[in-house]
Amino acid sequence: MTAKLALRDIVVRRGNAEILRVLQLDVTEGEVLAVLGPNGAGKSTLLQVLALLERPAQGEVLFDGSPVAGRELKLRRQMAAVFQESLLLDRSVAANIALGLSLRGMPRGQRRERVHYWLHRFGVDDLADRSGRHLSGGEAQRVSLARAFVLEPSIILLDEPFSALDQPTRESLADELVAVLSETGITAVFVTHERDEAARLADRVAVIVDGQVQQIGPTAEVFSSPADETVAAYVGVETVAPAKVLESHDGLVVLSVGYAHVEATANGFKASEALVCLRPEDIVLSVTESEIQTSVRNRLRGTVTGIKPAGAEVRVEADCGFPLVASITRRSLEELGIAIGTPVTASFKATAVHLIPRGT
Amino acid sequence: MTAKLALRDIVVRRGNAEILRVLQLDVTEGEVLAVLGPNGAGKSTLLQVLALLERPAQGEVLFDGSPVAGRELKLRRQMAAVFQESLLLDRSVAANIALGLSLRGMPRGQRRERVHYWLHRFGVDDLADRSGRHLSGGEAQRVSLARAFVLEPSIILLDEPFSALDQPTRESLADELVAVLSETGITAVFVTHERDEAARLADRVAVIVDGQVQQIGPTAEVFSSPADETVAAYVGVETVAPAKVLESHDGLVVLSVGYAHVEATANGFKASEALVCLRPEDIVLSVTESEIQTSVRNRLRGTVTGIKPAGAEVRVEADCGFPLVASITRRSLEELGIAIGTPVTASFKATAVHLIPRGT
Amino acid sequence: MELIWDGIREAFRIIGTGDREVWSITLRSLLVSGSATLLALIIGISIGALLAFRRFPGRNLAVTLVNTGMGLPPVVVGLVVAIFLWRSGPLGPLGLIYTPAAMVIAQTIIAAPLVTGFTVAALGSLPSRLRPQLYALGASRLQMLWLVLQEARLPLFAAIMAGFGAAVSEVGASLMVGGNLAGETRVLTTAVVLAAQRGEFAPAIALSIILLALVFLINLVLTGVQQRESRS
Amino acid sequence: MELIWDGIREAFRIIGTGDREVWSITLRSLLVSGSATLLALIIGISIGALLAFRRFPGRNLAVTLVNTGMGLPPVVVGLVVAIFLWRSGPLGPLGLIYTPAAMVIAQTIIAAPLVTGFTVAALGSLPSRLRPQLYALGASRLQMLWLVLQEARLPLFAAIMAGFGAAVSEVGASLMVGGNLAGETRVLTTAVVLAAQRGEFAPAIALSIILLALVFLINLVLTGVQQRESRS
Amino acid sequence: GSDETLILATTTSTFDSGLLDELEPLFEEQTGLNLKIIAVGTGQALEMGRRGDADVLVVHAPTAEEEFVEEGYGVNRQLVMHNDFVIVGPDDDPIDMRSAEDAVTALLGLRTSEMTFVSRGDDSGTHKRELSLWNELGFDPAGEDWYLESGQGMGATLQIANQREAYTLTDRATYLALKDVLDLEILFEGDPGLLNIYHVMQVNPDTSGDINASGATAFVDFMVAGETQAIIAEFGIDKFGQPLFVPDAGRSVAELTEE
Ligand SMILES: Nc1ncnc2c1ncn2[C@@H]1O[C@H](COP(=O)(O)OP(=O)(O)OP(=O)(O)O)[C@@H](O)[C@H]1O
Ligand SMILES: Nc1ncnc2c1ncn2[C@@H]1O[C@H](COP(=O)(O)OP(=O)(O)OP(=O)(O)O)[C@@H](O)[C@H]1O
Ligand SMILES: [Mg+2]
Ligand SMILES: [Mg+2]
Repeated sequence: MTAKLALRDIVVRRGNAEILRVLQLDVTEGEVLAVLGPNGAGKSTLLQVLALLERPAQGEVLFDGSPVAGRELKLRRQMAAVFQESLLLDRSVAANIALGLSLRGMPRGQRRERVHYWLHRFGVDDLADRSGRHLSGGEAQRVSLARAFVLEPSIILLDEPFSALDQPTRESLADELVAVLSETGITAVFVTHERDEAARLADRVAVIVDGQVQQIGPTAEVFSSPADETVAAYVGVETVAPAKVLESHDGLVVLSVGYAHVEATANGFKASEALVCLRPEDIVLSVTESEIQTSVRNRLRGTVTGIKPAGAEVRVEADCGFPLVASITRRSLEELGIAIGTPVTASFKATAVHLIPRGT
Repeated sequence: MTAKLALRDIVVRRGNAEILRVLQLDVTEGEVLAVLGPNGAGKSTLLQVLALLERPAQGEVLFDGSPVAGRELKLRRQMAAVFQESLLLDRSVAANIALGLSLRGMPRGQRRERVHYWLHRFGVDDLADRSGRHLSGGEAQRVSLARAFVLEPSIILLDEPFSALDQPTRESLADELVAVLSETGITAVFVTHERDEAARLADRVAVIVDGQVQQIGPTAEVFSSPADETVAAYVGVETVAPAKVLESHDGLVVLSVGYAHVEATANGFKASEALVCLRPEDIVLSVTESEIQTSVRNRLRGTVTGIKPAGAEVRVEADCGFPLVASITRRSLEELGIAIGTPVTASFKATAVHLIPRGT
Repeated sequence: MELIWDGIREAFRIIGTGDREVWSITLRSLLVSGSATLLALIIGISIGALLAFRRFPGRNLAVTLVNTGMGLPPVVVGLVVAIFLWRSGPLGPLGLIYTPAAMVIAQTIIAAPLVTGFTVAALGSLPSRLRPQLYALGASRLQMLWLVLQEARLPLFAAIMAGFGAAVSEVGASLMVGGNLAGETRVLTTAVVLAAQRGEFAPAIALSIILLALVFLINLVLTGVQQRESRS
Repeated sequence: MELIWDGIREAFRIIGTGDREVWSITLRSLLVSGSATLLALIIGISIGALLAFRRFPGRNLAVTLVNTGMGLPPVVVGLVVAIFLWRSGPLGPLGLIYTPAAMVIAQTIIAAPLVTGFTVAALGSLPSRLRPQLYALGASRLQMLWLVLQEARLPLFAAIMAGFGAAVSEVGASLMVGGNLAGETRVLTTAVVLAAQRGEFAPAIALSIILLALVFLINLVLTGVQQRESRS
Repeated sequence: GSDETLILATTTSTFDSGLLDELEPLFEEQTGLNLKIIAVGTGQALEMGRRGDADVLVVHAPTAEEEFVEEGYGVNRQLVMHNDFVIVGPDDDPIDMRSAEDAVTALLGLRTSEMTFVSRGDDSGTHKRELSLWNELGFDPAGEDWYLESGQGMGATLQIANQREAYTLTDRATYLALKDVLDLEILFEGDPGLLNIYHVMQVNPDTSGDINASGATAFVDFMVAGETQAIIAEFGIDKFGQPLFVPDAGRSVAELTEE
């Protein structure tokens, strides 16, 4: 399959400085790609290139497999991009949201309905008649998101879309986004500094450092085996594993992960596939099987495959049907006598399992 | 003690809309106050009033106990405020950072050293000669933070200061901030949407909803007993308890929390007092004592004091020497037969304990 | 001082009695300077947008030339345009000298640098990322221009008024290329000069007042339009 | 066309031979219009900042009046100023009529609305939160103004040039209140008019070229200053 | 000189000839006064006199001047010099004005042929003289299609006539000054009714307190002084090969018209 959007041998310069160099980047139709990386890495610049707004000094951008040169306007109208700053126009919020539609010549009557739908979806109904210039930071960000989503584009490019939102909104919007993206099959690329958001939303993650793509791959892969320390610093180290839902009842979901079964709290979860995420500090290791009753619902037997010191703690990698990482204190390591090859039981609560729904 | 900054009976209007009403708010000298709340709640407006930039339609602002009217400039020069947007001037980054100092008439030679120090501290040394207009979002935010900190003011007001920073920087800056604030005894008020940041940095937390202060109090108090559901939605529910360090060795810290002792990984922790934070999903409840060896270092006995359904999960409140909250599945609740009054053991790993150092 | 009062009284008398000649001179002023302003807007906004948005070698020089253009003395413009339009001049065969068209040309040259200057000022201080954001929402080049012009509508409004003001208030060029011919190319300013030369100060002031009232009225009308626009 | 070539040749001849009279007329133009521009800047920037930053009842009317002011015909300004300054006028005893001071007054009135208009345009499109942010960093009112003016330096630079351009290129008012007295109040524009009236077109064009060269030079110098400023 | 100033209001045509530029330093040297020559329209010059904004006038509109004196605004009016008006037009002279016997027949030819004629239409001395000629013909050309009113000074009016290949009435001095850039030829001259007579007069010091009466008297005296009159007689010869003005001090208007 040809990529929806692809970069070949791109170089972007500002003055004499080379700020972005991408040998190859393919964004597949329907996928969600998260871009992570330190400040000033070139993430926003990458997005500008993908949005056909910055013509690179060198290299080619391909849309559906063919070079974009000369048809930028037509192609741009199939996309929508939201910048890091919300650049709203000095007109009403409703007019701001309707902007892209009227640029595409949609008649006023038709616009109204769409605009209202998206006003509502981003929780800014009340602001419809207010000026785009007098909004709070978060309100402005919502409006600028609505302004892009209302276009129902086939590609959407978002630059730190949730940075100014309050946490509950951020979470519910992330949920919505997951729903919208999977409903519509929109191709999406978004820049974020929030690992959770990336893990939750993205099919693939690209980590950019110093103007270069340091690692790109499926979310689980990047998160669980970062290519190097720099990447690790930006994605964190977590256990992330693909899983299939086996059954789901009483608010509990049972999943098969690798050779193991894992129970998790459902919390409205409905998909048939998922990524299972576990924080290292949520996993308890024990060397003997216990029979007592606790609120721990998952007990997986396995073998220690690696031990890495990490500050005051130690990260223990174990294969328990799938690879997982637990962080324990040095003293526990000694007391339990854990070494590579030691058989261990990894326990974690169903509530500690974070599920990320996956596609169809 | 009179408050450093105080609001009395403040009302702020925009057009006909009342967007902020504060009966009383005292910011004590040397304290760090975090302001949380939904988008559009009036947090930024509150900060503007505290920064003496917005004259309220009604009410009084007190500085060191006396009304500010007429001496705004003098008082403003004892403060520094960083806005939500980084409004950098069209001059070099170094000149931007030196701005406040030159406004105060500091000679060029003296300025240079200070500017360089803060450039370095915010990791923007390399940008010193670049124009303030051509920075990435995160770079701009760092510069605008440096521009305020270089003033070494007695009060600092920060509006979502870390929203555009990458996560490692955010964390290291938060650490730095803790250090700077406790070193210098600066009074600080900051707006944030990140609960962790608030918990980590603030002595007190104010939650603003709909233009009104919904709850204000010591961080631990607000986080562990939110006044109502709205507040709870914004602060999250965690166990947050004040603790004293008893001993510290081998990368482990032992603390006394209420009547209990808790072990935590040190990770560079050095203070003598702390807030102990525990996520509900990190706490395992069991009804019988186990003797087996696991990597769990904390086992506290106590009694269940409350049970609250929360989505697919249940939040169980227990008094184990100090009040804590665990989230478990409904099925575990049934299987374990937990009810109010049930004696339980709460276990959690030392690595799961998040310590927030507290100053003297 | 008395003269000014006399002039004001005279102005009201003229307006009240609806003096046909004054009326036709006013209309001519409006038509000539209105056309010139329109042309100046087209030229000024195009060049202004170019200078505000594009970086190219020679841009600084171009800006300096525009600024210099704001100092073009009407008499000089008049003289040069006349030299071109005189029968002996390269454009003589067009027969434009001493016609309203010639005045439109001269006034356009006078007004265009001002409009350009205001356009550069207005568009230059918009946030630099606004344009890419508009493109990102699907704007074509022209739509982008239209949107940023609306965004900068207040200063652009000043550009229109400065252009019209410069055109309608100018006298040196109109005299030179228009000839101040009664019933053909006499406009308000040239009529004022004539009255002043005749020592008829009160009528001169009356005509000036009518001229200023015209400018003021157009301002009011455009302000009204602009505010209605921004509300919708 | 020939006339223009003759004029250009004449201009070079004059500049080459350093004609003392032309030199003194040029210097006078520079002094009179320079002073007027300075005064217009003080007035225009103050009023402009007020209009750009403050919301008060009657503000719209004030903006409309400023815009109308950009359409003040120099002849009218000249006439009204003359009426005040003539011996028979209220300010007659000051003895200012037919002096450079009178010309400075008239040119200031002509240039000030343009400077005001540009200032409003320049300051009005700065981000609205810039000013509070500057206050928050400890700026006094004056420091804030100074900083935002620097921030808007490009359009303000246009304001200076528009003001100077309007002042130096104007002729109607200078003739009226200055009297075009040789060696006293004759400036470049009035000299051009006189030459043109005397049918001496080549010298008229030569003087025009010198006038434009003056405006261009001042532009260049100010551009240089401004760019040096922005670098430091 | 001294800071005592004397304001002379004069018509543009007098001024544009350059004569006054030549006389100014002489006068200032002789009297120590600072002479300010304000070149304005005839109407404006007289109005400035009425309002006391000028001290002395040099104008060429005899009828209006007499009125001015009668109203009590002007005193010490003296004949200074004269030249004459001529009718100029395109060299091919389609209406054969060259053969006209007097000024009125010359204008009659214009009226019947409806050849374009450019009038100054600015109430200047020249314009007034032109109107009086039409008046003699018993015809009011105002509003005729072929009759253009330029509303401007002589120079501009000549230029318009030139561009339109039209006829116009001009004073000889201005015509000579502009001859090089014009395609117009003198087609009619020499009628005694076409004399262009310049007077100098003092503004009546009784009408306003600010008038520099002694200076004004000195200027009138200067203009009719023999030395000055000699300069006037010579003025223009170097440039045009003929004098532009004929000095007339001590003569009367009646004497002139009789010649
Ligand atoms: N005109 C310029 N000259 C030199 N470097 C520039 C210029 N403009 C931008 N840059 C640099 O390009 C780099 C990439 O910027 P970009 O905005 O893409 O970063 P980013 O990854 O989005 O960062 P952030 O997380 O802070 O938003 C930055 O280091 C920035 O300083
Ligand atoms: N001109 C105005 N007219 C009416 N309401 C206004 C105006 N300006 C601001 N507001 C409203 O005031 C409220 C408070 O704004 P403020 O910027 O203080 O919010 P905030 O708490 O900082 O939000 P955020 O988290 O999004 O930054 C918002 O709802 C905003 O829409
Ligand atoms: Mg960015
Ligand atoms: Mg805010």
